[in-house]
Amino acid sequence: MIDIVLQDIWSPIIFILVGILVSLIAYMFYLMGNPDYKRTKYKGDPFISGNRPPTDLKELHVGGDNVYWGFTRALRKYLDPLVEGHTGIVNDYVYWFVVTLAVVLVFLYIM
Amino acid sequence: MKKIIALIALIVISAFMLGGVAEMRGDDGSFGNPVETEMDDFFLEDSQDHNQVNNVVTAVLFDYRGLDTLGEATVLFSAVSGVLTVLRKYKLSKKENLTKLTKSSKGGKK
Amino acid sequence: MNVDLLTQSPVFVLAIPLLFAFLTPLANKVSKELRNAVFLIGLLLTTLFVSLMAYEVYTMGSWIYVFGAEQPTTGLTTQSFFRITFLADGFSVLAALTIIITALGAGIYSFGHMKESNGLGKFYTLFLLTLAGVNGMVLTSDLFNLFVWFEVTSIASCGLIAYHNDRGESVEAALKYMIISVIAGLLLLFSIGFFYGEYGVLNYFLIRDSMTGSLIDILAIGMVMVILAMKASSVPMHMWAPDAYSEAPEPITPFIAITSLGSLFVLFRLLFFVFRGAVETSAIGSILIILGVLSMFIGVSMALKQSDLKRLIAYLSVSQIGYMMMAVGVGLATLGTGDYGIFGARAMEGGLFHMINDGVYKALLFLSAGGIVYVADTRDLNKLGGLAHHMPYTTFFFIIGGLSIAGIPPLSGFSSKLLIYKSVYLYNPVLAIIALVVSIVTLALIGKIFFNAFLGPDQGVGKKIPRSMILAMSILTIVVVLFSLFPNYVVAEIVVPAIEGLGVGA
Amino acid sequence: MNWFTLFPLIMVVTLIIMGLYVVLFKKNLIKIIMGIALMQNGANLFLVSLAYREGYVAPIWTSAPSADMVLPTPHALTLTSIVIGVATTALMLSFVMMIKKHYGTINSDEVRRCRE
Amino acid sequence: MLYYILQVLVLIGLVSTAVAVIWFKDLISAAIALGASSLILALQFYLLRAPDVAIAEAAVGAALTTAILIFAIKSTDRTEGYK
Amino acid sequence: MNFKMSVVVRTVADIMIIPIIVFGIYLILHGHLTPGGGFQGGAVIASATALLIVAWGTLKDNKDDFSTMESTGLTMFFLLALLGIIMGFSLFYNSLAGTGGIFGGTVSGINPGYINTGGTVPLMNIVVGLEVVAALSLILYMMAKRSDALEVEE
Repeated sequence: MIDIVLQDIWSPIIFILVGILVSLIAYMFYLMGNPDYKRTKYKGDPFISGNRPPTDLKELHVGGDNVYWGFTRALRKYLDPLVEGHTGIVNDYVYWFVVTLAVVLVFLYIM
Repeated sequence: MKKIIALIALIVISAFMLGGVAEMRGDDGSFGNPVETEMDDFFLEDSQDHNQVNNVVTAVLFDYRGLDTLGEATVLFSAVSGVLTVLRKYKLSKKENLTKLTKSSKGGKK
Repeated sequence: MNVDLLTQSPVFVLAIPLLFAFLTPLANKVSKELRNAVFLIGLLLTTLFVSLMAYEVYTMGSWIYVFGAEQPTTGLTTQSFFRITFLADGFSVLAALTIIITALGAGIYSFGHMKESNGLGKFYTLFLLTLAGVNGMVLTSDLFNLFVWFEVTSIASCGLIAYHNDRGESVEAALKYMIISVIAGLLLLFSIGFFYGEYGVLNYFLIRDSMTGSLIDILAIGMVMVILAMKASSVPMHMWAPDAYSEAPEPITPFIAITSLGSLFVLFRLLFFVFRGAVETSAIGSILIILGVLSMFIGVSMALKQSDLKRLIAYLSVSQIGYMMMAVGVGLATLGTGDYGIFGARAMEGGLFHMINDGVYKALLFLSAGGIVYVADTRDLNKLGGLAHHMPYTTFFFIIGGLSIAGIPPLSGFSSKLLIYKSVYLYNPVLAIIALVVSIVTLALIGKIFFNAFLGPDQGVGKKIPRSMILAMSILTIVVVLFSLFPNYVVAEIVVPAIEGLGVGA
Repeated sequence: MNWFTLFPLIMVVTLIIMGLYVVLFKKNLIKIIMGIALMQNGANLFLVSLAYREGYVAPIWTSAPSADMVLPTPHALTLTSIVIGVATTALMLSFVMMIKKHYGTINSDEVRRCRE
Repeated sequence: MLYYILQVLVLIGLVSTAVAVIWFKDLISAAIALGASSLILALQFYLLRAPDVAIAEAAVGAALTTAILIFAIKSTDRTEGYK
Repeated sequence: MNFKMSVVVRTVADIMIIPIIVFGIYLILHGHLTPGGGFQGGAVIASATALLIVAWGTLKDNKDDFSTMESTGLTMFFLLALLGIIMGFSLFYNSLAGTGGIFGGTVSGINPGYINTGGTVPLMNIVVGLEVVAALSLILYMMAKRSDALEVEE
């Protein structure tokens, strides 16, 4: 019914089967090692080099502007002109359209 | 700078268009002298045989290119629906501040 | 009265949404329930006729439908092509399937999402009109008819974008989109005038047979290409897309994306089917590749800077458009050379398979983002957080859609992207590396949305997600999972006939 | 090539370029829509010019002297495009009215809350 | 030939009204000029043997478009108003 | 447009719309014989609406009637097109032409123009005329109404 021979693109069925197999093996290892693990009853605050952890949970969440902050900061020479280019003025939209039209026409004429 | 590039682009496009209209319909034909008229001659002859209509433009509109006319009526219908949608009564809602775009850039030059 | 529904099915794919759009305002005067029923019946009937058309095409082969003729499909002469014709082949079916799956999802979704708004009669009317317009665009094989449906699509989708007329931004986005698409439509009309003046005909088949490659052809082909690339939101003409996608009502956003995909379908149809003989295909192919690479790269770079949820996904969708343009551009550039048999055909398969994948998983992504907006009432990623506590189903749907757009195995995005990488690498390794990098950044951005919106401390929400929204997203998820599990089947049964429909073979 | 006989088509190109100029350089939204209307006029004139055959009559059989008629198809196309033109103009103008209500201005430099 | 020169004159009138549309800072005047331009265009359609199109253009372009333009201008600003 | 014109203008407008509407109906009904048709006639009749709105300030609230008229016209246009399929041909096939009965007369060559010809074409002219009148009047009405009442409605 289902052709699971590796043919044209790739076979997700085999991928999933292998994935299930690997997780079964991993679970087996887990079951073998689990009795040896010693549990303690102590559950304390996380220790972060002497600072008290924040009590308000909302401060723990990183906002959208801060994710990948360093990455965008490092690329600012490339990103800032790009953002500046998106002016939001309708004349500019038409401007890019007309310029692309002219360039494509010249390109097609030369070729 | 932008203005200069835009003007150059306009000039390029107009040059292409002028070249196009100059070359239209080969060298012998120009304005008022179409060469390829097979389709329209067929319409002119067939409109009376097939549709029993004297006005050939109406025959083309409603029979040979009837789907275009349906589309055109649909355009008008959608424009009316759009106008009714945009100009309908509305309440000022809290949605005005849905994003930070609203408060960070309140128009004007950057 | 003997109506052969199978042969007539392409007409009804266009006509059923039109008829029900005309009936919706009348039904709205009677009662709300009748209006909703009319809308739903219209959608389901359209789905039925799309499946009938697909069945007929896949079992009996393609055919041409002539409007206003005594015999719609048989006895074709040159005079038949003076009329408007529809072309029902594998490519039309691929396009129609992509459109109708998304439309079904968006339509069912809007029952739950929009139930508190007023003016819903017009909303459903415009929805069906947009559906009819896109279907007409991809099915027609007549240039002026293409212009008409192009305008129907533009006007109806602009009306939908401006639906929240209490927000200035919606109207602004609609006006910008409207202005640029009306200008594009006028230039399209102008190039149609050139074709008509040169050859005296309007049908694809007759134009294809008489094209010579003169200056007029170059001018008109260039104009049509740029216009349709603009509609498909290719960089550098993409700027309307984030505005329109982010400001449209949430159920409509995938639909605006589908109009983009539809115009991309039309562009490929025209380039392969009509314009191929007239100009150097390698030149057009390289233009497509350049536009595609620009779209991929600039789209994803702009997405890095966004903190607005829907705007971010909009830029991601701009970059996805780039994949298809690049892949099909590679196929076009190698057309006629020996390379086509080696990897050009694979690139085409990848590009077209990516189109149907993209339509579906992008719809899923936009709809789950709409669920976030519905529940949290904000789109700002700085304010969102902890939604996984409240909406486990939406979280799951978002993960499926997000991993698919990022090309993570075993989801459907991976299958098509793998085809694209493999074939494009043989054409030019740099292109494949760029595509890979863009895919990695896409994954990072999906991770950003997931982290910001779903993880983190619970911030509390007011509303629960209605069941119809869950249903719509489940339908799309099932489609994505099916495409993921059987990519070889989909490529062999849907995509390869589409490539044959374009007249280039596998 | 006789440029004098091409004069009508050159005027068509002039109209289209004038419309594009308005859209590119004018900042008033209503003026931009007027520019689009000029482009529509140009496109309509182009189509009807394509239909013209010198010395022929209108394509209507009633009381026509003979069967020498100009081409009918572009007339039908132009009718369609005229109606499409008025529909788009009306929709765009209603958008502009709404924008005036929300933003207090119709200068395109200031109507840019959606950007970046 | 005389017929052709008549067309040329009408076309010159068309383009000059179009220039007026661009030139006028007063939007009502520009709208009226646009209406005049449409009317001249209808005349040119008539000269090009397209009476159907001429009627449509006269009714739509000269009457309806001008009317909705003036309605819109009344609800916004009357002058073009930018530096 | 919250102002009325003077009595003279209003009276002249009231009188003028009659010939305008008659002319529009003539254009619609003779669309298959003489220059004109559904779109032209509809636009001419809608310009009468524009005249009324300019003269009287605004109209009564006829929005629903216009909307019904528009939808009905379009649906009937579609059903007329569907007649081709129902009779066993394809969409937009002119199945009434030359069959006798209403609009079923035949013409050939140069003729004075008989109104009883054309098959579905005159019927389509009429329904399209209905739709265009309603649609354009609705646009004019909405824009005129909103052009003065631009305050925000809570």
